Amino acid sequence: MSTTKEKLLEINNLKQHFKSGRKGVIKAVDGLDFDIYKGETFGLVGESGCGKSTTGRTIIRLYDATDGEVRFNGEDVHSVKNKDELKRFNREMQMIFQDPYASLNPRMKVEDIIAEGIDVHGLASNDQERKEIVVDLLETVGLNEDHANRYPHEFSGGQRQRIGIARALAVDPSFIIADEPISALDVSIQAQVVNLLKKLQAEKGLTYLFIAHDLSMVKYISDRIGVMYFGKMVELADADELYKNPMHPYTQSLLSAIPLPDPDYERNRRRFNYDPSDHDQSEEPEFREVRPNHWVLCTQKEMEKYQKDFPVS
Amino acid sequence: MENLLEVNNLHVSFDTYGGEVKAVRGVDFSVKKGETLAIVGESGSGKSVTTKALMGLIPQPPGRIKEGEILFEGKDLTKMKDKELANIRGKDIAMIFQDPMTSLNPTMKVGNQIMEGLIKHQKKSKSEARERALELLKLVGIPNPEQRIKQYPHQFSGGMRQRVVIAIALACNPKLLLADEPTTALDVTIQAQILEVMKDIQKEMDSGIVFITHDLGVVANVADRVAVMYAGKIVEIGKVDDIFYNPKHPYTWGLLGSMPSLESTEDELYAIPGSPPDLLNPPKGDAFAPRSDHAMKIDFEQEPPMFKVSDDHYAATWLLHEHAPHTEPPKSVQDRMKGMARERSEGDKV
Amino acid sequence: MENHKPSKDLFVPVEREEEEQHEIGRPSLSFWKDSMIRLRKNKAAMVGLVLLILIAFMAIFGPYMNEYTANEQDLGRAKIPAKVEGLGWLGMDGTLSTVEEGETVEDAQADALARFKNDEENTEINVLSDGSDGGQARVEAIHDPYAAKDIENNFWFGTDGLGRDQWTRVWEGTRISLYIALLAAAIDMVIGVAYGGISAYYGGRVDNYMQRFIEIITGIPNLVVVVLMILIMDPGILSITIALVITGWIPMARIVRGQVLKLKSQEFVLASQTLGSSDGRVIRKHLVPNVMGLIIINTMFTIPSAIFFEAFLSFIGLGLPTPQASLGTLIDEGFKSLQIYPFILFWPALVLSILMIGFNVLADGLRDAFDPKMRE
Amino acid sequence: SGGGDESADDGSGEGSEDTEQQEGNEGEEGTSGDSEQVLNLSDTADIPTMDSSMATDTVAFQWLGSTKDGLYRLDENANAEPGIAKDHTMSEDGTTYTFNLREDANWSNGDPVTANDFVYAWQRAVNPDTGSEYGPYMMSGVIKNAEAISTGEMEVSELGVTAVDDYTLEVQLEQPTPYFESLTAFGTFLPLNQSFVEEQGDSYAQEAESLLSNGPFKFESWDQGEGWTVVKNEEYWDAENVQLDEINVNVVKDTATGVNLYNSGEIDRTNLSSEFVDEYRSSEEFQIKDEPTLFYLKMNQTGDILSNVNARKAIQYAINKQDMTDVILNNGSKPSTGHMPEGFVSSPGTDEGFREMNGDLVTYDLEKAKEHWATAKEELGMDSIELEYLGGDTETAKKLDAYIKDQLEQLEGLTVNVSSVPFEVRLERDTNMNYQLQFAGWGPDYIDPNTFLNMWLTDGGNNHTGYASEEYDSLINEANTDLAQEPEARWDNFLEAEKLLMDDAVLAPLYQRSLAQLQKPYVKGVYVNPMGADYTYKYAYIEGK
Amino acid sequence: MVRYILERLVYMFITLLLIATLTFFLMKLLPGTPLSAADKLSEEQQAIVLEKYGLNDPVPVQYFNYITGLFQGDLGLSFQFDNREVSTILLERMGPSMTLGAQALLFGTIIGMLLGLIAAIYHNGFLDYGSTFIAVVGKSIPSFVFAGILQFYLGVQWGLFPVALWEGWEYTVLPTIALAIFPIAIAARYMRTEMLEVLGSDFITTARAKGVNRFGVVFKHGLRNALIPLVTIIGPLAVSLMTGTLVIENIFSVPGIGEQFVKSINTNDYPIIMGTTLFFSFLFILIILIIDLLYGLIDPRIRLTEGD
Ligand SMILES: Nc1ncnc2c1ncn2[C@@H]1O[C@H](COP(=O)(O)OP(=O)(O)OP(=O)(O)O)[C@@H](O)[C@H]1O
Ligand SMILES: Nc1ncnc2c1ncn2[C@@H]1O[C@H](COP(=O)(O)OP(=O)(O)OP(=O)(O)O)[C@@H](O)[C@H]1O
Ligand SMILES: [Mg+2]
Ligand SMILES: [Mg+2]
Repeated sequence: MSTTKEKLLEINNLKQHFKSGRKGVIKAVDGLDFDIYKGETFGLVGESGCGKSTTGRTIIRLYDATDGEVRFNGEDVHSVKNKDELKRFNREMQMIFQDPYASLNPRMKVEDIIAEGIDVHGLASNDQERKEIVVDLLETVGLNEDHANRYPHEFSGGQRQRIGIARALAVDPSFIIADEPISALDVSIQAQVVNLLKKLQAEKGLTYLFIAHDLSMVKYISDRIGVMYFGKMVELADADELYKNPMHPYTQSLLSAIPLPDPDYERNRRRFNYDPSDHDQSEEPEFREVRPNHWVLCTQKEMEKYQKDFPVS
Repeated sequence: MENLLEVNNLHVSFDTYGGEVKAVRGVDFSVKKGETLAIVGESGSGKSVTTKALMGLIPQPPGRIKEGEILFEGKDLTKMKDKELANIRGKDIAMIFQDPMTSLNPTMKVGNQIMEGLIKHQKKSKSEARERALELLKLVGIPNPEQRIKQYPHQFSGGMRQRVVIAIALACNPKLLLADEPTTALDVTIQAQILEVMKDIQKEMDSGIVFITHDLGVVANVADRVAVMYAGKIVEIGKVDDIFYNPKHPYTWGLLGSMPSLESTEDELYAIPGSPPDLLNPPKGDAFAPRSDHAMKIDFEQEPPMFKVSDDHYAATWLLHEHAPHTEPPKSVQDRMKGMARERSEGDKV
Repeated sequence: MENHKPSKDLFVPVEREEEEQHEIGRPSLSFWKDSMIRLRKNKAAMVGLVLLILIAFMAIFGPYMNEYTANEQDLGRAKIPAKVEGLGWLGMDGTLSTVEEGETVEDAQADALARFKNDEENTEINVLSDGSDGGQARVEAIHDPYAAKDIENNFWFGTDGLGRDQWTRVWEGTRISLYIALLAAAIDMVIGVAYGGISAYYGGRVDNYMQRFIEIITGIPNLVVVVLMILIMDPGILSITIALVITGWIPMARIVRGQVLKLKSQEFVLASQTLGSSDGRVIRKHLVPNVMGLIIINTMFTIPSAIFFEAFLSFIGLGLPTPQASLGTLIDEGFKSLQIYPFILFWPALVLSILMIGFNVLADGLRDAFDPKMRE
Repeated sequence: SGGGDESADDGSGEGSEDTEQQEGNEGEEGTSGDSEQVLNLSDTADIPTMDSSMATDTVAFQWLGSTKDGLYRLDENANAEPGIAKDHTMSEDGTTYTFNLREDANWSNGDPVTANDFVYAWQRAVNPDTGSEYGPYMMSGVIKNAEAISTGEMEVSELGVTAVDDYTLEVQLEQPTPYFESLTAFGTFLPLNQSFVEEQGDSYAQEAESLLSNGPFKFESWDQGEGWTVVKNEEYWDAENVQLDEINVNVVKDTATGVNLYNSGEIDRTNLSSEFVDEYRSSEEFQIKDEPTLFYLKMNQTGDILSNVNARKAIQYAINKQDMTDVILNNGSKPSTGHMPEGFVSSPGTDEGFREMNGDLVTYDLEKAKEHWATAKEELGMDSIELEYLGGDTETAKKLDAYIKDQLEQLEGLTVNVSSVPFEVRLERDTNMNYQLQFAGWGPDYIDPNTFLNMWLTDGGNNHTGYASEEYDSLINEANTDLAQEPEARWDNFLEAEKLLMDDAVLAPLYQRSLAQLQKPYVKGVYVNPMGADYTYKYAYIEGK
Repeated sequence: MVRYILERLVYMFITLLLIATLTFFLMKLLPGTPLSAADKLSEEQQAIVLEKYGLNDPVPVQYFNYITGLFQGDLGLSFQFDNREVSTILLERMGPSMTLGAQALLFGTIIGMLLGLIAAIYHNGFLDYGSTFIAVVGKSIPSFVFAGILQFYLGVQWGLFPVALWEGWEYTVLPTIALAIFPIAIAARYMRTEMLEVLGSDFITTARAKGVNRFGVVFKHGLRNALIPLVTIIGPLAVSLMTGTLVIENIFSVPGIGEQFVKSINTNDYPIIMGTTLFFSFLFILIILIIDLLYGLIDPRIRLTEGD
């Protein structure tokens, strides 16, 4: 968690704008700057629609960035044109999709869905081996061999999500963008999956960009967490730090809304609402390091206030 | 209070080339007016199928309701004709679907999709329906509703689509709301907002809600009662406090134990070992037994009946049988329960 | 609830087995094999398949089943109807009949006889109405050309205008038409699907140019090209094949393009792309199977079009050289005498209809079989 | 063959009956009763143009003939009867004709028809700037200087036609042309009203309004593709003999449609394809229209096989033409046995028919065919022979092709490969002589044996068989020059020429076409012409509808 | 959008030019001359006539003249209809063909879609098979047979409609039905296939959960989503219907363009071939453009401009 760590991914001023209607432009991602270090889990949270998925997709080149660059191991992902290079990237970088149904081909059997990466990259020498890998993966994600022969529509939402995870794991990537990989799962499976992700991380030194809504899970799994709001990163800090000292009012609002599995507590919870207009409008906010490794999108004045409120102990 | 909904011995199966998938295998529960029943459980345990069955929306073929009755305000929905059902759907019973990406018509403007039910059931004029749709969009926290109402679903993010789905369901102020993981795709702030909206509507209309979710935090927030499903059956059902503070079924223990708390720092989360049974060939006896730390011989031979714990608290586990050895929940669960109790008292102090 | 009390000794804890045994629910099959299994369970589709096999069988062996050859002419026995021993009740009794009206019975009789070239010996006349009710006299004449022409062997499907055996000609024609059908289907599947798939998948400029190319191909009159082909090629199977190849695939290409445009932004396609799938793979594995239903349906439209296109080619001189025939040309020919010798049209039309119904029912079955969601 | 088949006799019998009937009716002129004098007809094609200089096809000639009178008209027996010309005189040498025109003939706009109208029309037809095809074709070699003018070597004004005065027309011919009278009835020789044509300019004859008529009928409407209506021309010099008020013509291309329209009473006459003949043979309305059109196999003598006369003769004899006309054509067509149609021309002396005089030159005789074939094979030193057969492009032709192939293949070792190609392709192959056997047909352009026989001259415009016989050439040339003024000797030359043509086996005659038709019994007085306009409606009337 | 359309129009222009060029040169390869009495004329005579029409010029010169003519809106003069303006002929002949085509298209697609919808709703039921049967038969009976039967029974035997000819609206009934059988078959099959696919989607379940009845589900939710393939196929179909068919026009004696076109090719009437080709192509390209725009309207997810 120190800055000396090796950067796996550098994102500089990433922008992704969509055209909408005749003239409108949706600035889904509007100038993101952050790095992800090798072997860490970077949690990304934020309001739904704030551009988390878009960020993930742009990183993995599903969209061509409007502006900015994404450097993976020092190479600009978006400038790679060579086919083999691309294929290498694809093995290195994988994505678990948010929508468990739409991301599975309804005409393919689970086995073939999971084995797709294996086939593409020639990771199995024969059918037997392929089948074994698939079964392994299925079990890894809490399904069993029987499921290999079914079609996606025969599965429940959670089961489908696990298929998606197995598919991403199949190519043995070093960096995985997990777009809400667990929100459709039941808690026990969530635990399994998170354990799995962590185990894989420990074993293979995987790096994750973990997009999620479930803040307790995010906190549990992430080393550092970025909070997005309307296409911009508003706060970025180590997980513990963020939860202990949330500075940006949106972060505070987010944390105050986490539901806890405790009926009594829930009955008495109080939420803190965020109103963007409360900000000091006089100045363009900038992303500033308010405390060591704790960045907040704020104006100079706000920064001073935060520094006062959260003194370095 | 009278039961708004009563489900008795519901069995739903799917005929596939592999054989009959027994997705729901005898489910009983009831929902009263103004009450929220949360259903939690294994994914694939039949939660969605159950709620779809309530609406008569099981695709036929391959699915079919094999057995059982669904009484809504005393009338058996399984015996109703599609036409009658269509008049109830969306008006008296509404449903929020699990998958926001595919549950919206990709070629219809979002606004029209919301207005449709209003025009049909409440006989509203187009402009009235539009007003109401805007209101609903605002209610579920979609900024710029005037602009968004004219857009197509693919222009919305997942979470926004989910909110649209919710808005559709809430449109006609249903008496019974079936919410299948309505907030899964939402961030916590919006989720909280939505939950509040649902509660408000519930209060206003005295509606019953069946709320499916994996998020025990949400359960704790919304539920009056909780049903825990496993492999097509309800294995435990009770008041929300019973389930959280006095769970009896080992599967419930497993669930509660798997939740990380904000404080937890252990290297590994607790997870129920093994994988869920294949509903093509559901195991004999207690379906959970192979994964349970507390399985007994009988679990592999006979299906456990619903044992009564208290007036509203039942659990289907042989552990509650008089002959069974006394078993305590695993320590993590106990800790949790204790932790909660402590937190609660601290919270009280604040 | 539970009535009988379980015995107490069952309440002993057992150790959880780490590895549960998996029964293999069903054999591991590929999507295609799986589809075939589903197809086999579809009765209608199987009926269609059986019809097709039957027709294929007849196309191969039918011509050898009697002593006539396809081109053996005998004007003396032209245009006689089908006769099969024992199937007389089906109308296959080898007779022709006509109903004539006249002022008097005699008039009508004379007309009726004249219709069969006054062959009184082999014509049986029944008076239907003698005109005494104030209307016209009506007379039915039944003529037995087999007797008239001393034909001993029966023609199972009758003969055509040149006295050729229709049975042999129809089955030989079926061969050609089956070939055309398969060829057209293959062209559709290979060129059409690939073209449409590539065009839509790559989109943008590629799509733009590929579509303009289609427009040009469609714009140039087919007939001009075909007439030009006549100059450089001898008529026959090869020229038919080429003519079909030139334009046969265009509707399919457009259909596939439309569908792929819709599918290509779906998440499962994106997912495959992130796995590094080559474009070919994405098209083959993800896009094509999801367009399969339409591909099949469209192919079913291509087939009859192709069969009649061949007839048209024959007509303008690029098809099969006379006297070879296909179902299309047989129908073309038979149609001209529809009103008076309907049987010449009937047999090839019947075979073609069965062929079409077979293809279509099978296609529907295939469509369903390729859609895993469809289950009986 | 001597004994004809029943049906063929039937056909011709009925045909001739019809003619008699019509003749009988002629006497009752004017007794049209109270029937509406409207004739409803169909034609298989549009009128491509009503410009008589440009017309090339039968439909155009039909309606030019009905709306215009030339110098002469054809009467019901295909003899010339006065049209605009009252009479004419011919110079001694037979090269100058002086026509006296009637003075009561007017154009439908009231202008008088004058000699200048002919001069203008004929000059226009040969003028290369006009782009006429039939002008040069019909006039070259006939009218003085026509050929040279048409090739641009001479001024148009040099054409051998002059208006002596308004009502006297003098025509100079290249050489005596015995059939010139009948030629003047042909569409290309019809007059044109110069001022009207020039006034209309490019749009002349493009629609009903841009047409003038000087004949029995005039155009009232003309819709491209749909049909046209002509009505009685009150300005016509012989209007009192015209009884029909109106003729409606619809374009109907499909035979079955024609039959259906006929049956539902929309049209009064329709042609039948052979398939329909069986059905309607017994009908009283059934009739057969004989035509002087011949069909035959052309044999290209420049090839290595068909250069052998025995091979060609074998082909001449190998085809059973009687069966072919009876069963396949089934419409009254008759086997042809030479190269002159039956009932087309008759001897100037005895009035005996050409065909009758020359007899059946080539009949079906398989034995003879086989003999010739055997000799041919020996001479050629070949055992198996393949011939390419260029088929016709009509529907019937296809069936005939199959039949002819089968018949020819009775000759041992012969394989015939049929290729049926579109008209233009066939034409091109014919011109380039890129064929071996070819199905071909020819109809007359004027009433004279010459129209059938002069095409086989060495290098004749339509020869394309490689046939070159000095003897034949001299027979024909002599007939057209030295003997032009001696009808009987000339006639003998033609008889001789036909025999030679058959002897040299230049072609294998197949059949003379007839047309099977249905015509409503109330249609009377329609005459059939062997050339030019197919029918004459001038004297037609409706009775007893 | 506007930009896109403009861009497409530019392409249309280029495509048409290419088609004109290609057709022009291909046509020049056609055997024979446009002369109708070529077999009666000697070669010099032919040459003189051809000279008059500029057909003896080198092909590139002819091409240049033609194209420059085109730019001035001059399609030339017909050969078979001497001196008649090609544009006049096209205009006259196009009317009936387009009337019939449009009627058949409208009638055919509506009936066909209904059949397809019924088949999809009652999947594998009696009605499904029935409608499939109609579609199959409609497709496998050649149109000339169908037209002949229609004419004989509805026209001659029962006298319900005029047998043939072109003299008023009632004359369009039979040819319209005969032409419509193909669009009926096509629309029915595509509708059924696509609708079955769509009816299995989640959003249909959502709609049903709203209480939308069967009818509403199919028409309001299913239809638009099932329309893409149909629209795709209808486009070229519309062109082929509206540009006339030889067979139907012949059988019903309709003064349409289809028959004329075939005849022009057979008689080498170059100006008409060119004019008709260009008109057909123009119609085709225009319809494709409309369809591409329709795609976007029908399915908002389809964006053609994307990435280009
Ligand atoms: N159309 C179908 N065909 C076959 N099996 C099906 C079908 N639909 C659902 N099932 C099966 O029914 C079972 C119950 O599914 P259901 O969707 O109700 O699960 P769930 O409890 O909602 O899970 P989740 O929380 O993951 O959404 C699953 O095992 C699934 O495989
Ligand atoms: N293809 C697209 N075209 C136009 N707008 C888009 C597109 N994809 C996303 N957007 C817009 O971009 C914004 C960000 O979307 P994104 O899916 O990244 O949100 P998200 O943070 O992942 O939300 P959620 O948590 O709900 O999934 C939204 O406003 C969405 O409407
Ligand atoms: Mg997202
Ligand atoms: Mg579910």
